[in-house]
Amino acid sequence: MTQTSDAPDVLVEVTDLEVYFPIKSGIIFDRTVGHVRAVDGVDLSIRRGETYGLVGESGCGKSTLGKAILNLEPPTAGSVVFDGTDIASLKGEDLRHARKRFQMVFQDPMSSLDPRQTVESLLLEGLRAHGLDTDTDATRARLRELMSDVGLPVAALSKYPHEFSGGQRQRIGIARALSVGPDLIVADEPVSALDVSIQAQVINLLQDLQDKLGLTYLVVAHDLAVVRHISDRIGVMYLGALVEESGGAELYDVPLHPYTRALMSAVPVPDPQVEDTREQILLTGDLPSPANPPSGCRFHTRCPWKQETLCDTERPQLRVVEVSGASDSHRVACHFAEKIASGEIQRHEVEATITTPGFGGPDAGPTAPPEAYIGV
Amino acid sequence: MDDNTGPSRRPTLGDRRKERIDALATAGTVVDEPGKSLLRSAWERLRRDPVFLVGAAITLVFVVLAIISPWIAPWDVTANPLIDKVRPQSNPVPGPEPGHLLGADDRGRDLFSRLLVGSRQTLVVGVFATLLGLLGGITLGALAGAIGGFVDTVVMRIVDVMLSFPALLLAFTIASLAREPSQWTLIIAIATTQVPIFARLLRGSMLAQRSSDHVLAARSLGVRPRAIVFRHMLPNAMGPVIVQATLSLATAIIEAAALSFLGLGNPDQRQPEWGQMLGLAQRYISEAPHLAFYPAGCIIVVALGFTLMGESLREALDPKSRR
Amino acid sequence: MTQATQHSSRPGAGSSEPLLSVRDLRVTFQRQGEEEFHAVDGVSFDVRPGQTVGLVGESGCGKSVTSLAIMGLLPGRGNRVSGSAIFDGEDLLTLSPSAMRDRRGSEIAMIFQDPLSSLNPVISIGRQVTEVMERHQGLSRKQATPKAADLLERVGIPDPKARLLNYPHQLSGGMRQRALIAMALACNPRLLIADEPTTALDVTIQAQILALLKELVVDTGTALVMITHDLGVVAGLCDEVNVLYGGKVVERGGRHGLFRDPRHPYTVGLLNSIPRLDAARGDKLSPVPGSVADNLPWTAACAFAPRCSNAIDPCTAETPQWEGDQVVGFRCFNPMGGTR
Amino acid sequence: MLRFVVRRILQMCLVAFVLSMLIFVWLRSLPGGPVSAILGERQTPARRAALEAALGLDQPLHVQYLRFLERASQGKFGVSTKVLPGEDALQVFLDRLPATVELSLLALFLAIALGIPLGYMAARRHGSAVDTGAVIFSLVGVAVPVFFLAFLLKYFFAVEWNLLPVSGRQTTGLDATRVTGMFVLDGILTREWDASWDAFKHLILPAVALASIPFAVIFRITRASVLDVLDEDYVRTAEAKGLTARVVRGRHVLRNAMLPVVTTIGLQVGGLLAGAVLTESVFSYRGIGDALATAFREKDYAVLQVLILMGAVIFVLVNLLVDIAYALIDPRIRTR
Amino acid sequence: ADSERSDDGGGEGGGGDGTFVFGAAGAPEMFDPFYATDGETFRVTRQMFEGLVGIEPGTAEVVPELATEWTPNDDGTEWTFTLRDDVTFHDGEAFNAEAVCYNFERMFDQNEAGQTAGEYWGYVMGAFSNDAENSLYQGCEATGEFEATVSISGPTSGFPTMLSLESLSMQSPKALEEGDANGIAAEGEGFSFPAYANAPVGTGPFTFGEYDEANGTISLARNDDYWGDAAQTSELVFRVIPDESTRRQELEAGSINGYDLPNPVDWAGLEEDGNSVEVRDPFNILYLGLNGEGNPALKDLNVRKALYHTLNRDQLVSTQLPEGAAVATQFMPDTVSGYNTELEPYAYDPEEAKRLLAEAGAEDLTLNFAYPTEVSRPYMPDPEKIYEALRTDLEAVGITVNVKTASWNGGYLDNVTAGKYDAYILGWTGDYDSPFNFVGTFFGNLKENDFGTEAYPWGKQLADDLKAADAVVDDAERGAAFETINQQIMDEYLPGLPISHSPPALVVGPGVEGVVPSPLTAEEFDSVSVGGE
Ligand SMILES: Nc1ncnc2c1ncn2[C@@H]1O[C@H](COP(=O)(O)OP(=O)(O)OP(=O)(O)O)[C@@H](O)[C@H]1O
Ligand SMILES: Nc1ncnc2c1ncn2[C@@H]1O[C@H](COP(=O)(O)OP(=O)(O)OP(=O)(O)O)[C@@H](O)[C@H]1O
Ligand SMILES: [Mg+2]
Ligand SMILES: [Mg+2]
Repeated sequence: MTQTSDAPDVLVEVTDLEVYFPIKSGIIFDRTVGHVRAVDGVDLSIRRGETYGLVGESGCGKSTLGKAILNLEPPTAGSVVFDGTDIASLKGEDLRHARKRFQMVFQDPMSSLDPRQTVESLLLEGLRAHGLDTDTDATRARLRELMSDVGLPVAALSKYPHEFSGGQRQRIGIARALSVGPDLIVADEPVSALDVSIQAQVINLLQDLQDKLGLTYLVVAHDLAVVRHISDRIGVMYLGALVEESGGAELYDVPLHPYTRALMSAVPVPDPQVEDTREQILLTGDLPSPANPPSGCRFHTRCPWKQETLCDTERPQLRVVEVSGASDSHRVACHFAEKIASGEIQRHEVEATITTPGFGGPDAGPTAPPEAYIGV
Repeated sequence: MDDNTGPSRRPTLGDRRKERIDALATAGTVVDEPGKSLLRSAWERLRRDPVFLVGAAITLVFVVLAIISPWIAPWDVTANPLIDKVRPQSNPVPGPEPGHLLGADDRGRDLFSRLLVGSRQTLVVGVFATLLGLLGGITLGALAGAIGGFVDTVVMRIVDVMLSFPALLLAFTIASLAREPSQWTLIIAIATTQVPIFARLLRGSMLAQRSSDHVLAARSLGVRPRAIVFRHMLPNAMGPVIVQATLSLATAIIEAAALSFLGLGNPDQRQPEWGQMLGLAQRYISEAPHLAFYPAGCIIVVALGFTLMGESLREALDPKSRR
Repeated sequence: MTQATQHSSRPGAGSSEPLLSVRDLRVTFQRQGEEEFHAVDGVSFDVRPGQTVGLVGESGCGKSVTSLAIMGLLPGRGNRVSGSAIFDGEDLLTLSPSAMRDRRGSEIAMIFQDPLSSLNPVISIGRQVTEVMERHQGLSRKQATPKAADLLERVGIPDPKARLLNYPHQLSGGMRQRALIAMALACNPRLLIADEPTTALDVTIQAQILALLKELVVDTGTALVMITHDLGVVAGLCDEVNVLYGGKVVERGGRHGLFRDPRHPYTVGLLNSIPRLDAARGDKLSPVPGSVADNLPWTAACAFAPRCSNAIDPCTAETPQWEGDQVVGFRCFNPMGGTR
Repeated sequence: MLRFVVRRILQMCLVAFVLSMLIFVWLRSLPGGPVSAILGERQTPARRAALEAALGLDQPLHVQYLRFLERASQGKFGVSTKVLPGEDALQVFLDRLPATVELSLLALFLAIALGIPLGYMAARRHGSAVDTGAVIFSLVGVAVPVFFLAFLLKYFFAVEWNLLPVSGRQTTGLDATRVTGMFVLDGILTREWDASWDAFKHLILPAVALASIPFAVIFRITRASVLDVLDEDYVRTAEAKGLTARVVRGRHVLRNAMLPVVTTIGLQVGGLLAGAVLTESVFSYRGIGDALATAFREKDYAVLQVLILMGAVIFVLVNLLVDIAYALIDPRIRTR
Repeated sequence: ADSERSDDGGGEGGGGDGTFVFGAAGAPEMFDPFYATDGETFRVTRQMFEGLVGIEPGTAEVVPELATEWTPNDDGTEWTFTLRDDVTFHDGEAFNAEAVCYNFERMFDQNEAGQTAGEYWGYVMGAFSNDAENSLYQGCEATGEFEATVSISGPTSGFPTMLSLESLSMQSPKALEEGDANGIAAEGEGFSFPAYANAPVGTGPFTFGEYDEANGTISLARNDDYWGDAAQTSELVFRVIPDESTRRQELEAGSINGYDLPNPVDWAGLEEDGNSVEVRDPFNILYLGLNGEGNPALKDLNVRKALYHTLNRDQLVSTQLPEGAAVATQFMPDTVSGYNTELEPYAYDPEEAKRLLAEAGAEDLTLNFAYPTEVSRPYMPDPEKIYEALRTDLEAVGITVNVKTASWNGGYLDNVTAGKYDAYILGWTGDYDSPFNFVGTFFGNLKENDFGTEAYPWGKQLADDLKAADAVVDDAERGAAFETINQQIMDEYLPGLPISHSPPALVVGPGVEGVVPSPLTAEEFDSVSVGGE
C-alpha cells in the first residue's frame, strides 16, 4: 500500500460540489421544471500521489462528478480547489491553460479517439494547445517517450485508431492524457469496456505509470473489485452523494454503510468455495431517479437496516464514527452506522418498489424519418 | 507476484511468461485486421455491389457526356438546320432523317444534339445547387451544432419551417422571388431546398460529436474551441452529409427539371436543359410525345444513377447495415 | 459416458441422459468478398436436466454464436452450420423451421444480454408475456393474463398486475431483465439459454438476477446454459464450465475442479487477470498478454499459442486435440499443473 | 398529452401569424400583381394607378398589412380578384377544400396501400432483384413529371380504352345532390350511388398521378425502416419465443417499422398540397391546387394568402394528428 | 341522378334537344358583363345578352341587333336608336327605350369601385357620371317607346360600334334593380359584387342556368321566348378545362363537343379524327415594341428600319405561326376599316439592315429584348418561340441581344409600361371594328403609351392626327384618314415593328354544326346543333 505520510498533501479539495441538469419543458418556450441532481453535495479530497477510487451503481453520478472536478461539466455549486486554485470558477483561456495539470482517460477507447487523426496528431494536439511543441526534435523525443511509457511501438504513431485493438487504443488514450504532463488523471471507467485479460494489462499499466511519474488518480468505476485493486482510498457513491469513504482495505474489512455492505456482498468472486459460503445482502429494487431523489437518507428506500425514524426525514452527513477497526479517515453517511456495526440493529426484508427510469424530459416529438428522404 | 492472500491456489507461471509479457507489451504489434477502416471496408463492399456499379456507371457516363458533349454533338444546339421543314400544322417537329438521329424540335434544332448538350446544364445545375446547398447547410448546421444554445434553437426553428415546406414549393417561391429568372435563380432556389436537409443532418451529427468522448477528450486536453470544431467535430460529422449530397444530386436534377419545366429556369432557352425541353414538349404531347419522352427518360436515368450510387454508399457506410 | 468426475459434486445432476447434446458444432461465416470465418469451430458439450452449464470466454470467442446456432436464430444469409445439437432425441440443427418454432419458447427458451433492446418498445410487458403462452399453450389472451401476472410475481416484480400494462421503457433495467426471464419461463421450458443476462446490469441487480436464476434451476429442474465472460458469475452458479477460445472449447471441468486446478494456460491467465475483492491492493495482476487479434488459425496451430506463456514448439505447428472426456478435459500440448 | 396538443396548437398560431406576415410581404414584393392581371394589354400608367388606388395597393406595405389584420380579425380575409372575383378568399378556400380532401385522401390511400407492402417486401428481400426493381420503380414515380404521367394515364385509360373519364369531378349533366362537397361521400349520403360511382371514377386517375411521389417516399421510408427493425434485438427475442412468422412480422416488425412511416405520411401532406397544384390543373379538378395555380398566375393576393396560410395550418394540424396517432402507437411518447 | 353523356342529344335541327358542351380554358369571373374584363366571361354572357348593335357572324361588321337602326345627327353627337319591339328580357320584363336608358344610366352612374371595375365603359367612354364633362356618353333619352336617343360629347369612329361590346349589353332593369346591380364595393384587394352578378337577366337566346363552381361547369338553358330563331340545342354547357391537352383529350373521349384555341400543332390531328377546326380571321396584331428612351440608338429611324429589315417574318409566319397567319404591313389587320392595302411589308434584307446600321453608327447595337412567359395570346400562341426566331434574326446582323423575361402578370406588362425594356414583343386583339381601337390605343394617348412617342418630334402630331381622324363622322372619309396615318406610321415614324397577324381557331367535334368562327372570338352558340355520334 502506498499510503502517503501523516501530513496529507492535498492536491484536490472538493467542497459541496453540486451538478444539476435542468429538465426543460414548456408550452412555447422551454423553461426549467426541475433538475436531475446528478451530483448533490459532494465533499472529498484527493492527496497528491494517491489513487482515489469512486464506485457506485450506474447513474449515481460518478462520471458527472469526475467531469465536474475537471470542469468539463460546469458545476452548479461548490468549489474544486486544485493545488490552490479553484478550477470550478475558471473560464475561457485560464481554464484552458489550467487543463495542462489535470487530464482524463475515458471508458470507451474507440469513441474517445478521433478516428480521423493519426496517433501522432492526437498526441501532438495537446502539446500544441499548451505551446509545448516548440522544438521539433524535443517533440519527437517526447512522442517516443510517451509511446514507450504506454508500451506501444513508435511505428504506431503514424497509424489510425481503428488499426489498434481495444487495449492498445486505451493505451493511446492514456498516452494522450500523459502528453501534457498532468498531475492528476481522472479515469472514468478506464477498463470496463475491455476484456478481462486486457483489463488487467491496462490496470498494470496505470499502476506502473503512477509509480514512474508520481501521478494522482481519480478512478471512477462500477466494478468494486477493480477499484479495490488499484485505489488507496475509495469513495462509495449513491444517488449523487458519497455515502462512505475510507482506505481500500478498511472498506473491505469494515464496511459501515448498509449500501457498501450490500455492494460488497454482491460482487461475485471467481472462487466456488467463497461463492458457496458467501453471505449475500440482496438489495431490492433499483436506484431511484436522481430527478426525484427520496427524502432523508437517499438509500432508505432500499435499505435493509432502515429505521422508523430519521432515515426518511433527515439526510445523514459524512462523519467519522467510533467503530472498532475504523480509522479516523473512515467516514460514513449513515445515522445508525454504529448500531448496525454493533449488531444492535438487524437486517430486515424490504418491499421492492418500482423505479421508473428516466425523468420527464421535454416533450420529445416522434422520431423523424431518415433525413435522406426529406428532400424527395 | 504471489497470491498468498487469495483463498485458492493458483499455479504460478513459468519464466517464459514474463518474457512474453514484456515482449508483447513493448512490441505491441499493431494489428491490421480487426478494425479495418470503415471507408476501406465500405469500398470493398461497394466494389462488388452490382447496384453501386450500375449507379456509378450511369453517373460516370453522364458526367463524361456532360463534359465532352459540346464537342461530340453533331450539330450546334443553337442552330436551326431544319427550320424550313417546320410547319406548325403539318410538320410541327421534323422527324428523324440522315444527320438528325432523333429529328428536330419545333424550331428545327437538332434534337439529339440538344439532348446530348442538355446533360451539361443539368449537371451544372445539379452540382452547383448541391454545392451551394452544402455550403449553406454546413454553415447553418455547423453554427447550430458548434455553438448550440440559443443559436441552435433559432437556426433549427428556421430549418424546421423550411423543411416543412414541400421542397418544390419552396424552390418555386424562391425562384419566383427573383426579379429576373436566370440559371442562377434556379440553382439558388434548389440549393435553398437542400440547405435545411444538410443543416439538420450536420447539426445532428455535430451534436453527436459534441457529446462524444473524443471531443470531450480534446476539450480536456485544452485544445482551443475553434480547433475542436474544425479538426474534430466537422470532419467526423461530414460522413452522412457527403452521402446525402450524392442523393441530393438526384433530387436537385429532378427539381431543376421541374422548375425549368415551369419556366423558372434560364430565360435563354437556346441552351438546352432537359427540364426546359420537357416544358417545351408539353405543347406537342399529343402529336409528338417523343419530344417529352427523351428528356424525361434522361432525367429518370440520371437520377436513378445518383440514387443507386447514394443508396448503396449509404448502406455501405452504415455500420448497422453491415450484416 | 461416465458421469463421475474427480472434482465436482453436482447438485441437481440427477439424470444421466443429457437433455441437450451438442456435438462438433461449427458455424462458418462467409461474407461477400471476405474470407471464411469460423466463429464456432467444433464445439461439443452436454447439458443435463437441472444442471447449469457455463460457457465463458473473452469477447468474440463464439459464445453467442453457439447459442444462436442452437436456437436456430443465426441471421439468415452468409453462414453455414454443421455438427449436431441433439435435444430430446432430435437434432435441432436439422429440424424444419416450423418445428423449430414449436420448440422455441416452449421447450427451449433464451434470455438476451440487453434487456432494453430485447423487449419490443411498443408492446406492453403483459402482451409480450402472454403471446408466448397463446402461441405454445393454446391459451386465449384472457386465460393467459392471470398466468402472466403470476409469472411476473415469480420473477420478483412487485405489483405484477399493474406491471402487465407497463411498457418496457417504464421499467428499470433490472425489472426489464426479470420480465425477459418471465417470458422465457412462460411455458416452463426444459432448457434455458442465458446469453450474458447480467452484463448490462449493476452488481447489486446482477446479484438479484443470479439469485433468481439459481432459484429457478433448483425449483423447476430446468437446465441452464449460462453464457458469460465473468468467471465470478460462473463460480457462483455453474455446475460445469466450458472455457471457449477462438471458437473452440479449450477447457472443461466442474466448477470446483476448474477453479482449483485449471489446466489450460488460458484459463489460468483469465483467473490471474481478475482483480479480486478479497485480495490485497498493490499486487500486480498477471494478465494474458496480447489480445485475441494475435490468434493463429486452429487448423495449423493452437490459436492461443502467440499469447501463451507456456507455449512449446508443437503449439505453433499442430492443432491440439481434446484431452479428456465430455465431463472434464482440455485442449493443450503443455497444460499447467502437469498432474495428468 | 393534452399539454402537448395545446403546445402544438399555440405554436401553430404563432407560426400562422408569422407566416401570414411573410406571405403578405412576399406576395407584394413579387414583380407584377393583380393590376396587370386585370388590365392585360389595356394597361397604362393612369389606369394602373386608378386600379391600384381602388384596391388599396398604393398604400405603404405596413398600412396594407395593418388593414389586412384588421379585416382578418373580423373573419374577412380579402376578396378574390381572379379565381372567383367578389368572393371572400376564405370562402373560396372552403369551397375548394372538399375536392382536394377527397382527392388527397384517395391518393394517400393509394400511396400507403402500395408503398408499405412494397417497402416491406423490398426490405425482406434486401439486395434481391425484387428490391432493386422496386427501388427503380419508386424512383420513376419521383422523376416522371406529373404532366407526362397524367398525359399517359389520360391517354390510355380515358381516350384509348375509354375506361375512365378524362378530367373533371363529375360528368356534366349528372344531377347530383351536394351535401359536403366531397362528391363520392355526397353520393353515399344521399344514396345516389351512380353519382358516387361517377365521382369516384373521376377521382382515380388524378389520385394515381398525385400518389406517385408520396408512394415513392413512403415506399423508401418503409423499406429503410423495416431494414432497421429487422436488425433489432426484440425481433430476435420474438423469434426466440417461437412466435409464428405472421405474428413476428405483424406485431413486432411492422408495428415498429411503422413509426417513422407515420411521421413521413404526415410530412407528405405538404407534398400532396404542392402536388395538387399540377395534378388538379391537368385534370381540370377544381380543388385547392387548381385555385392556387390560378391565383398565382393571376396574382390573386387574397386567395393566395389564404390558401398558403390554410395549407400551412392544415399541414400543421395533420402533423398534430399524426403525432397523436404516433403517440397512440408508441407508448414511449404516450406514457410520458 | 342521371348520368347521361352530353353528346347524345339529338340533332333534329331548329329547337333540337341536344346539349352542346364547350371546353373553356378558364372560369368566368362573374355573369354581369358590365364588370367583366375577360374573354371567358364574355363567351358565356354573350349567349345570354345582346347589345343595341351586334356583329355579323363571321365578320367584324356591325349589324342591327336590339336596335334595328340608328342615325346620328349632323355632328355625330346624338344618336337615335330604333329598337325592336318584340323583345322581352328573360324575366319577362319588356325591352323598350326606357330599359335602354336605364341601362346607360346604370352604366354611367357608378360608385368609386364601379368606376374601376367597369373597365370597358371607362375604356370606351373615358369617364363616369362624377366626371361627366370628360365622358363620351352624355345622356340617354327615351324619345319613344321603342326609340332612344344617346348623346355623346363628340364624334368618334368607335360609336356606335362600341355598343357591340359585351360589357355594354342590355340587361333587365328590374333584375338590375332587385339585384342591386351597382352595389359593388372595394374590399381588401378586390371588389365584392352584388347578388346580380350571379343572376344575370338578358334578352339572348339562352338563359342562365347554374354555375356549378365545384365541378367547373356553367349551364345555360334555351330561351324559348327568344325573339329570333330559337337556339338549336336545349342546353349549353361550358366546362372549365384549363389544360390544353386535356381539352383535346376530352374532345377525343367525346365528353365535350368543342373547345377554344386548339393548339395549332393539333389542328391536323384533330381534323383527321373527324373534328372540324374552325379558323377565325385574324383580328389582332403582334408587334415588336421599341423604346427609344431606354436605348437612344433606337431613336434613329434608320436603326428602327434596319431592325425591321433583319426580321425574316415570312419564315416566322410559315414555321412558327398557325396556317392563316400573315405578315403584318401595319398596326392593324386587314379586316379593320382604315387598313391601308397599299402598304408593302418591309423586306427581309439583312444586307440592307447592316448598311442602315452602319450608316447610323449603330453596328454594335445591344438590345435588352424581352418576351413574356406563362402566357398565350391569340397573336402569340407561344411567345418564346416567336422571340427565339426574332432574336436569331437580330443576332444574324451582329446585334447583341440580352435576353430578358418575366411572366405576363409577374412584371412583364409592368416593365413594358415602365419602359424597362429596349425591345419587347406584345400585341393587341381588337375589341370591335374600329381603326382607333388599334392605332389609337397604341399612339393616341401621347403621355401614356408603350412606344414613348412623346419623345419623338412627330409624337404629338400623330396623336392629334389620330384624334382628328377618329372624329370624322363619315365612314369613307374616316377610313381614308386612317389609311394615310397608317402609311405615315410605317414609312415615317415606325415607332414599333408590326410583325404578324395570327388566326385563332376553335374546334368542334363530329356532328357539331353551325359554328361560325368570329374574328372577334365572339361566337354565338345558338346556331350550333349537335348531331349523333
Ligand atoms: N448531460 C446530461 N443531462 C441530463 N442529465 C444527465 C446528463 N449527464 C448525466 N445525466 C444524469 O445524471 C445522472 C448521473 O449520471 P452519470 O453519468 O454521472 O452516472 P454514472 O454514475 O457515471 O453512471 P454510469 O455508471 O452509467 O456511467 C444520471 O441520472 C444521468 O442520467
Ligand atoms: N452475423 C455474423 N456475421 C459474421 N461474423 C459474425 C456474425 N456474428 C458473429 N460473428 C463473429 O463471430 C465471432 C464470435 O461472435 P460471438 O458473438 O459469438 O462472440 P461472443 O463470444 O458472444 O462475444 P461477446 O462477449 O462480445 O458477446 C466474432 O468474431 C464475431 O465477429
Ligand atoms: Mg459513467
Ligand atoms: Mg455475445
